[in-house]
Amino acid sequence: SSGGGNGNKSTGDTIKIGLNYELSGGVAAYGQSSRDGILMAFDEINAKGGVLGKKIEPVVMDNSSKADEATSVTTKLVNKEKVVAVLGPATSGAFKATIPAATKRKVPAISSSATADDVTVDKNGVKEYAFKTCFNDAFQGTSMANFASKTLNASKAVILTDNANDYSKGLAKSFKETFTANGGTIVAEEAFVADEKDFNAVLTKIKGMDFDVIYLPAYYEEVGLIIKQARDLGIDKPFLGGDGYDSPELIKIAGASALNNVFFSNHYSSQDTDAKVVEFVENFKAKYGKEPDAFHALGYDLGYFIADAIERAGEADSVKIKEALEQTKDFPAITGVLSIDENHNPVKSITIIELKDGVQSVKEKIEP
Amino acid sequence: MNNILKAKNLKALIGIILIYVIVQALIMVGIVDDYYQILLVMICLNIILSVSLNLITGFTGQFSLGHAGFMAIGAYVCGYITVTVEQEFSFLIGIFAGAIAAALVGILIGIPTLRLKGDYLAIATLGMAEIIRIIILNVEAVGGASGLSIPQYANWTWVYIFTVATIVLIKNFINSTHGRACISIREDEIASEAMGINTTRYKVIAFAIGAFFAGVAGALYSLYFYFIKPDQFGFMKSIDILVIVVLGGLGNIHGSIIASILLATISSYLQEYPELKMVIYALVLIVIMILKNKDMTKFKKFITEKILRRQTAV
Amino acid sequence: MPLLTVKNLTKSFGGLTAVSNVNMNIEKGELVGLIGPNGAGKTTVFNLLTGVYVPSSGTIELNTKGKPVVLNGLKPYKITKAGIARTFQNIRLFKDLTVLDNVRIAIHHEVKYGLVPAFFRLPSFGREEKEIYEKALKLLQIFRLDGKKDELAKNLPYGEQRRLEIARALAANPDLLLLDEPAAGMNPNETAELTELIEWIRKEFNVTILLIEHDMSLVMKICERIYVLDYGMVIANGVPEEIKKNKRVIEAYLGEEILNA
Amino acid sequence: MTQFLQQLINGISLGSIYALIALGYTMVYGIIKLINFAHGDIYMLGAYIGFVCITYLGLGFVPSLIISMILCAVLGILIEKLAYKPLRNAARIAVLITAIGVSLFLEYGTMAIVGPTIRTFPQVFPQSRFEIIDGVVINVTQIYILLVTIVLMILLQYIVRMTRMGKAMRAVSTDQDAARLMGINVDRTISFTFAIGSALAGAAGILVGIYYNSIDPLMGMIPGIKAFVAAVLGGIGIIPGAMLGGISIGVIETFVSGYGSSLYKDAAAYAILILVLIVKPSGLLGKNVREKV
Amino acid sequence: MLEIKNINVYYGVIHALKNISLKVQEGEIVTLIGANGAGKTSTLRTISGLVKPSDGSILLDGKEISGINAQEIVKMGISHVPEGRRIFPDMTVLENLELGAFLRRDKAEIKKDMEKVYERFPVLGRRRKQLAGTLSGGEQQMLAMGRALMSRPKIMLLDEPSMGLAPLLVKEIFEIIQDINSQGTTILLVEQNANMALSIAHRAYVLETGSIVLEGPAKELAQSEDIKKAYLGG
Ligand SMILES: Nc1ncnc2c1ncn2[C@@H]1O[C@H](COP(=O)(O)OP(=O)(O)OP(=O)(O)O)[C@@H](O)[C@H]1O
Ligand SMILES: Nc1ncnc2c1ncn2[C@@H]1O[C@H](COP(=O)(O)OP(=O)(O)OP(=O)(O)O)[C@@H](O)[C@H]1O
Ligand SMILES: [Mg+2]
Ligand SMILES: [Mg+2]
Repeated sequence: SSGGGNGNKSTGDTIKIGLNYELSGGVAAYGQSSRDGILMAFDEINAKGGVLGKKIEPVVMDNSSKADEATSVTTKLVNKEKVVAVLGPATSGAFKATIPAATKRKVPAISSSATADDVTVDKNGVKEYAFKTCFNDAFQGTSMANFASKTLNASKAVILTDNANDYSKGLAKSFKETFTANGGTIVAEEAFVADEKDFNAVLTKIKGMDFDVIYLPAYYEEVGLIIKQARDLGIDKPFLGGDGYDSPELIKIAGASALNNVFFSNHYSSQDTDAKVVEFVENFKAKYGKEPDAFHALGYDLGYFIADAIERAGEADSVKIKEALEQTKDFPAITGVLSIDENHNPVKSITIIELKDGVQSVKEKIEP
Repeated sequence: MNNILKAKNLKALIGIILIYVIVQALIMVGIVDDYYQILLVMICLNIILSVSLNLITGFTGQFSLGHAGFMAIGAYVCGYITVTVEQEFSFLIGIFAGAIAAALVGILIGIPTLRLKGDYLAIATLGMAEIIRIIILNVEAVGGASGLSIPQYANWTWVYIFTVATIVLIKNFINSTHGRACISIREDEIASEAMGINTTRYKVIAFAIGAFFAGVAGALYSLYFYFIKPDQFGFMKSIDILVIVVLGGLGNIHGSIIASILLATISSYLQEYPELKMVIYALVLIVIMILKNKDMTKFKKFITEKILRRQTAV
Repeated sequence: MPLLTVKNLTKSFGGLTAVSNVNMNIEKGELVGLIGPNGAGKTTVFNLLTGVYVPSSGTIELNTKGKPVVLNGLKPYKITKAGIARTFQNIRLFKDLTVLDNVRIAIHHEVKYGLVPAFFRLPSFGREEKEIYEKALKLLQIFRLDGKKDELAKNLPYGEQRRLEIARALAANPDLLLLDEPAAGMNPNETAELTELIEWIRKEFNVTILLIEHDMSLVMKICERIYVLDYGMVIANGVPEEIKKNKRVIEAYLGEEILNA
Repeated sequence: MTQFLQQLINGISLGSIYALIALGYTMVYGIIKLINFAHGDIYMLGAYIGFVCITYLGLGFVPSLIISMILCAVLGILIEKLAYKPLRNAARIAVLITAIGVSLFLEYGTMAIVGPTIRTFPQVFPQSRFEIIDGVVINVTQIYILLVTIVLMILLQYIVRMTRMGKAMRAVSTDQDAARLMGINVDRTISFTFAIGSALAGAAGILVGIYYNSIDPLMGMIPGIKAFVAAVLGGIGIIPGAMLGGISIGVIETFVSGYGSSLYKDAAAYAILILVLIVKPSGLLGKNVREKV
Repeated sequence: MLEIKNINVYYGVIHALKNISLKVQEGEIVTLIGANGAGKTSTLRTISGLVKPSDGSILLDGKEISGINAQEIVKMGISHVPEGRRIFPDMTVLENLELGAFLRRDKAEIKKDMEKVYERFPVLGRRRKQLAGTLSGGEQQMLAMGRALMSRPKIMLLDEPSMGLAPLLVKEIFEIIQDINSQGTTILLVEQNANMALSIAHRAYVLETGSIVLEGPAKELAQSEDIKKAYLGG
């Protein structure tokens, strides 16, 4: 075989797609959820006859939640397994670390959850073979800041971020910019580190401040504990957040009574009555015995998304697939209709969801 | 004595060049592709890390759980310099700056903490590495939690050169009077001091040299994997290095090299068994540790009984 | 001026005063014994002399080149450089190192080449290493250990380990050699051999020796002078004949007069 | 002032959790000088066993606690027999690496069975909280945890100091061969130590599971390290030291978060640990023994 | 009472005991002498179960005890005062003695025996509450012997009890050994101080590099020219 090259082609009777996910290590939960969603989509597609008349053959590998292993896995997938596309990793850092390896081999790399603004573009412009199907951090942060100032009439906000998490920090940054541009003030910026369970110290500190809302962009594991502990301490102000809140576990951790006055931005609502969403939730429950969370849903969409691109490319050729990906228009995902822009980011609408006694309802829908 | 040394050196030199030439040839014909190159680089970095930790823990007897901290300093100082200076070969300056920064921090932290013994030193070094990581996490100039991207300057050749240099330099050190001074501290600190050895000084020296090469490894890591993030240098990374050192044998440089190769190979095979990867890895680790301890005496007895007895029979 | 002058040396551990107001002079070239009951503070005196413990009060002066150096408060390695070397009551060899390396380590403080020549094997490294090697080998030959230079110290028989410990101490080039119970665990025959060895060392190396020992056959035979400690205090000091007859010493330590040791 | 008191309560309750885990850590260390890295993972398994008992078997708190403690004790003995005993005479660092192996095995073995995502613990205690004085609240579970920790500490101290088994444990900890010569069954004593240590971890797991009501297979890693740090801070091997160290770390972290920046709370805890060790190299309650030469 | 038949002991590659056989009769003091590294300590450690012989047998009152665990052997009436004393330094004198009686449950009798130990070693009586590690060498040796007596042994194995002791104490220790023996405890004594050992023993064995080279009544051996030359410094 020749190194570098002109992309990979699947010539056999299957189409190989690589999955490079965090299946062990610190963020295995995100990686495994994404993988489960993708594999469910592939199963459905294969059951319906596959793509271009060929079955999809997923090649799943673990990167141990380490960026260097992620690089190594993608390199292995594109060079040894000759996959025509690599899905994942789930987190921005690891995903970024794989892009040069995929690009060198001219194979597209797509993540459904690497939200950092700069994963697909850097100062040299757009990265040719990198795509993502989730919101930019900036979009969520800005939307929520506007929601806070305009809908909730908040003027003073406290920001509480997960300091070890670039997603959390990314959202917080854009929230702060927009919120202050809207005339609001940030009373305090506090932080914690993921994997903690006790947030009483920082919440006690916040309790003593004068503010209207708390912006808490983080994942449901911590969010559940924080909201619960905050309500226990007697903080009843609104909590605002992002798509990391979307999980059936949130209500179990925080308890329904704590989940009032909570708003978050999301791709869709899992309580949506849209037939496609309902069908997905039901199929998922049947297959895995639990309710899907955001990573499952985004992964599931990613599975269909890549299949769609291959179909449109007309050939399982990685370069052509990349071209097809760039052309994506109004792809009907369950997490919202999306198109790919010139920066290889998705253009899709954002939904603001309110929790009342833990039950979701759509508060606002914002078009891009 | 000198002649023997020279003959040995010559052989080693030929070996070093031969390995390089063979790998280079395999790269040219495409047998060693990008993936194997990454594997080779990982092995080399692990060799640098484990050999340098071996100097601290294996030879000098100072139980350190903070090697990843020094690696982080090397990686970040080098990464930052490479990104900001942006000139040809600025990365070489970066490597040395990173290594020296790591060594300086090693000295700074080593002087007060090296009075501690055994597990207490281990926990202090662990704390030190965590402090380093937390500080980096909060420095926005190097990207904080979202990490730092660096142009890929290092290639397999560079990494190989530095690996060989590390092994040769550390071996030379160990086989000098300074190295023997370090080893004597491991053997019996009180006796060592009574024999006229400034034990504090040598502990700090060993710590500084170990940190220096950990810094080199960190720098190369940043230059090869072009993306660094604080959580890559956490506590588990220190543990991973320690595992290699103990597996290969405390105070055994060849052991560290072999263990680096072995573990990298095992974990590359295991990438394909995502669900059970760590379970298998853990089991392999436990079993190797037990066998390593157990079979040695049996093995020795076997040799005396079967082989030595045969000798007497002849 | 004596080689070693100890004035009012005291050491307490919490409530216990292990060494109390000890005064001691040792002339150059002497072979002096330090005896006393178990727990009298003999080893503690050695530990104070070698810097393992810091004295609670008192002074220790070593006078090697006509100018006395105050040793209290100095780190052990500095004291070794100043000219005192020792062996330990419980053998403390570098067990997992070779016999040769044990001795080479003790020569360390004479080595001049720095870290850079070590890393890059510069000529000074080769030259000095050769000197160290030759010096170590010579010492081992003297102690009849050269045949075992590549064996690990822990694999030597006990008697040879004791000898190696003395050889190692001598490698540090001391003016004053401290031996802590060199004959412990030896049978009378081995002890007799050791007695000769010690006398011979003194002549051959021109060192002053202070030794702790419970074996009176050895002490009375070779010591020119003896200090007796009890409860940390010097209760007697004199030539063997005087000590043997001293009532307090007999009561506290010897048990009965030793007439013909 | 209100805030200060509230933070103090927060600190003590967080610290009592560290202390609870540190007790088992320190006890095992005290006897066989092994940093049992797997301790945090037994704590995790304790939580999962409690979860199964309460959620799937519908048992109450007390029976679940007992089952969890017993199963953890058995597991502790098993781990010791299979993984540590063959290394009785090996270098301590080799046993440490094995302990790390065991820790990874438990973490990822559990993950392979239950998956990596968190599970939520059902509420067993009424979620009541008191307002001690105006604006200062305390949770019932917090009180439970603190009480349980204190009781267990006293109990452990009693076992080790006063009972026959405790004497055997102390003898084994100083000199195994000499202990054998006294007629002490060293293997059984070590098993007993592991059983108690692991049962404590099991208790901690279920209590903390209830308190924070979310559990996952990697939940033992950070508290495991923190508890280890706490044990060392207090003087490893010393039972009241584990308590003191645990509470100290909890209070330090809380006050650094509450009055400084929470970003540096772990760094501050480690920095204080290092400072304490520099002044007192064997921890707050540790005896500074210099080797007798 | 105690009989060892053809035992071999290896430490890894070292063949420490080569086909050793010896016998101790009830009521005797038997001493085992030999140079450093001859295997004296190894012999005692093998009897008390700390080291497993690779073959051969050890009989106590006709019962096979080789291969039995050390703690079981204590129960059968053998108690071992190890080389270097091996007292528990962080425990008090009292706790050390209590551990000596670890296997016994008869509280009242234990108390009596403890008083007896204090009678025999008055220093220990005065220092009940002192940490054993802070005792002087001689006191530690007495504690080790007192501790061994607490298990009411039929036979006591003593490993170099006079090592490192002041001359006064050496005499005292040997007197105590004779005394213990005269009260009915059989003794197997290992000593470097061969003069003293032979003077109190009934019979003696001489060990050389792992093999027994001589045996006989102690008085006779003490007179033997070979022995004098090799071990008695004469
Ligand atoms: N580090 C220490 N801490 C507490 N006490 C100590 C220490 N070192 C020595 N001692 C005490 O000081 C006293 C003197 O001890 P030392 O070891 O000097 O006695 P010695 O004369 O050498 O006895 P021996 O002949 O038995 O070796 C003893 O009571 C001993 O317990
Ligand atoms: N644990 C061990 N490992 C390896 N070799 C050992 C061990 N214990 C003893 N030996 C070796 O076995 C041989 C016999 O040793 P042993 O201790 O029984 O001798 P000894 O007669 O008691 O000597 P000493 O008079 O020095 O106490 C020696 O060569 C010794 O080095
Ligand atoms: Mg002494
Ligand atoms: Mg012996």
